[in-house]
Amino acid sequence: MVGEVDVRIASDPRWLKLARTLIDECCQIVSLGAGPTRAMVMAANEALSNVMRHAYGGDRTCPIRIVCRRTSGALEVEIWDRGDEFDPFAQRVPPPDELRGGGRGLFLIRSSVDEGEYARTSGWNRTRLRKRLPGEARREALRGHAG
Amino acid sequence: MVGEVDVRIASDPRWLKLARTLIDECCQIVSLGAGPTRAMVMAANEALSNVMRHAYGGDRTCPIRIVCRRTSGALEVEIWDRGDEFDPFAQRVPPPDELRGGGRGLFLIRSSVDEGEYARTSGWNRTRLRKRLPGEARREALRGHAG
Amino acid sequence: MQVNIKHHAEGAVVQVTGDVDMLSSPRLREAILELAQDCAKARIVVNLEGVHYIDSSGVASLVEGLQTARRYRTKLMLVGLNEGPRDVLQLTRLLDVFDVRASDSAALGD
Amino acid sequence: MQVNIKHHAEGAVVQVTGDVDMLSSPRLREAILELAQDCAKARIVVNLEGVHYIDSSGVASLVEGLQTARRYRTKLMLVGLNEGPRDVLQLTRLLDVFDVRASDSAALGD
Ligand SMILES: Nc1ncnc2c1ncn2[C@@H]1O[C@H](COP(=O)(O)OP(=O)(O)O)[C@@H](O)[C@H]1O
Ligand SMILES: Nc1ncnc2c1ncn2[C@@H]1O[C@H](COP(=O)(O)OP(=O)(O)O)[C@@H](O)[C@H]1O
Repeated sequence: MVGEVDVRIASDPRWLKLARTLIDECCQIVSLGAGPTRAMVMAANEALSNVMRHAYGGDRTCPIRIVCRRTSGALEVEIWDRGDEFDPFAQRVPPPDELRGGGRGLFLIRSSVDEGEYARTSGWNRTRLRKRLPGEARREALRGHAG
Repeated sequence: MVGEVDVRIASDPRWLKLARTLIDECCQIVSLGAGPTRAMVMAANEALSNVMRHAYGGDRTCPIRIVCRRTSGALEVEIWDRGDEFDPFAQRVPPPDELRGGGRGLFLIRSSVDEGEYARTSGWNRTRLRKRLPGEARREALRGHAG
Repeated sequence: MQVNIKHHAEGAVVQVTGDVDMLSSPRLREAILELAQDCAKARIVVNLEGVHYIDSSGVASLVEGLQTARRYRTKLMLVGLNEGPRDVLQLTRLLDVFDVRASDSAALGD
Repeated sequence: MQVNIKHHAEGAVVQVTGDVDMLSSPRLREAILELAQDCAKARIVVNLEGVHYIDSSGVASLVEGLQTARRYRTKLMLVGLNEGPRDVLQLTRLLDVFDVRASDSAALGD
């Protein structure tokens, strides 16, 4: 993966499948493996759904930016939105074993990624999701051959 | 398709598959149909390959922008690059039935799209590829239900 | 996502195909709730063989279906869990909450 | 894209899987040219069953393979054309230029 892919969509749930397909493709480019790929796609989808539903309250016309890149040893997906400040990694997440209707998104995000990071920069929320590359792909990445 | 999807990548052929997947997904969102979808994916892939090979001479680090949107009655894919001015629709395209090595890209682009359009704007080449939506999807689009 | 309902003497099979996400899950939810509230149905089998992705809103739809079914004394069962959906139910500790069966006929049969 | 070569008494089968584009076609080109220049091979069968996308650089690789094969008096045949590859060869008026066969055995057999 040379450089990064930087995608801008509107906050319409009709784009979710395209976003998943895109992130899945990036996972394949860096040979992330099937399980970690499913986890990354899940985390990003939940973060995007939360932006559409909560940060933008269902307004389908607001801006979302998705950036995927390989850092040394990890695949990183960033999700940007202009909603109110909200750190998905700083919330109290209730245990997931109750039979309640919703409330599983943040839990899934946090249990699917290896590292999460939040920042507020010039009116945008930036949520970073990271999955470590598996040993082999990682060594290749360091030698500069992978892709 | 609400609004548009706007994607920025570097001019590295490793991104071609992702670009095809993305455009294929957009074709599905607007129910373009299998044949026209293959045609649009082919045209966009050839245009992108030409940008990587000719406009940027193989340099893998130059900027490319891809925008997909639905206009009334058509799916439109734009490919932007910062190479020298080059209008792919203004070239003499030799007949394709000779047994020569290359030289089929421009022909494929022009025979796959319903409409092509080129513009030079502030240092960028903007190549527009259009496929008309089929009757049904088109009527739905006009009623505002499609997607 | 497509939802297809087949009616049998023993109950109804809800065949789901495609991704279940925030866009599509309301349709799955509606289909299950309608069947769950139909007292004539003793069993609802949700067949997810054609589903490789389900998000938290899809899981919430299944949970709501299960609760409604219990209220109406209907059995709700899951069939055909692919790896993706299985992962999510496992992570959210719901795999043991649902009655997971090997096939439609196994679910309709006992 | 994967290229897999199987050697038979009658010739070699080049099994291609995945998309053939500007990134991958040089490997296909190399594999075909190497076989085409091997005078011991009477036939080269390029099996494209596993290919759903081939771009103009892939088509150019096949054309170059065909020309080299002719020079070395080797037959080059295509097998397993899916709709995508068929479209491209049709559009570029190469469908009749290539010897397209129904199967590996049909290509190796006559
Ligand atoms: N991006 C966001 N912006 C603002 N609030 C959010 C965001 N994501 C989540 N929340 C808040 O956190 C709560 C829990 O989110 P989550 O675990 O995803 O479950 P659910 O979305 O089903 O409520 C939400 O109900 C919402 O109040
Ligand atoms: N984006 C571009 N920028 C500059 N020159 C181009 C571009 N696309 C095509 N060309 C020129 O047009 C020629 C024909 O292109 P094409 O039909 O795609 O065949 P090929 O790429 O195999 O040569 C190229 O060889 C190149 O000289």
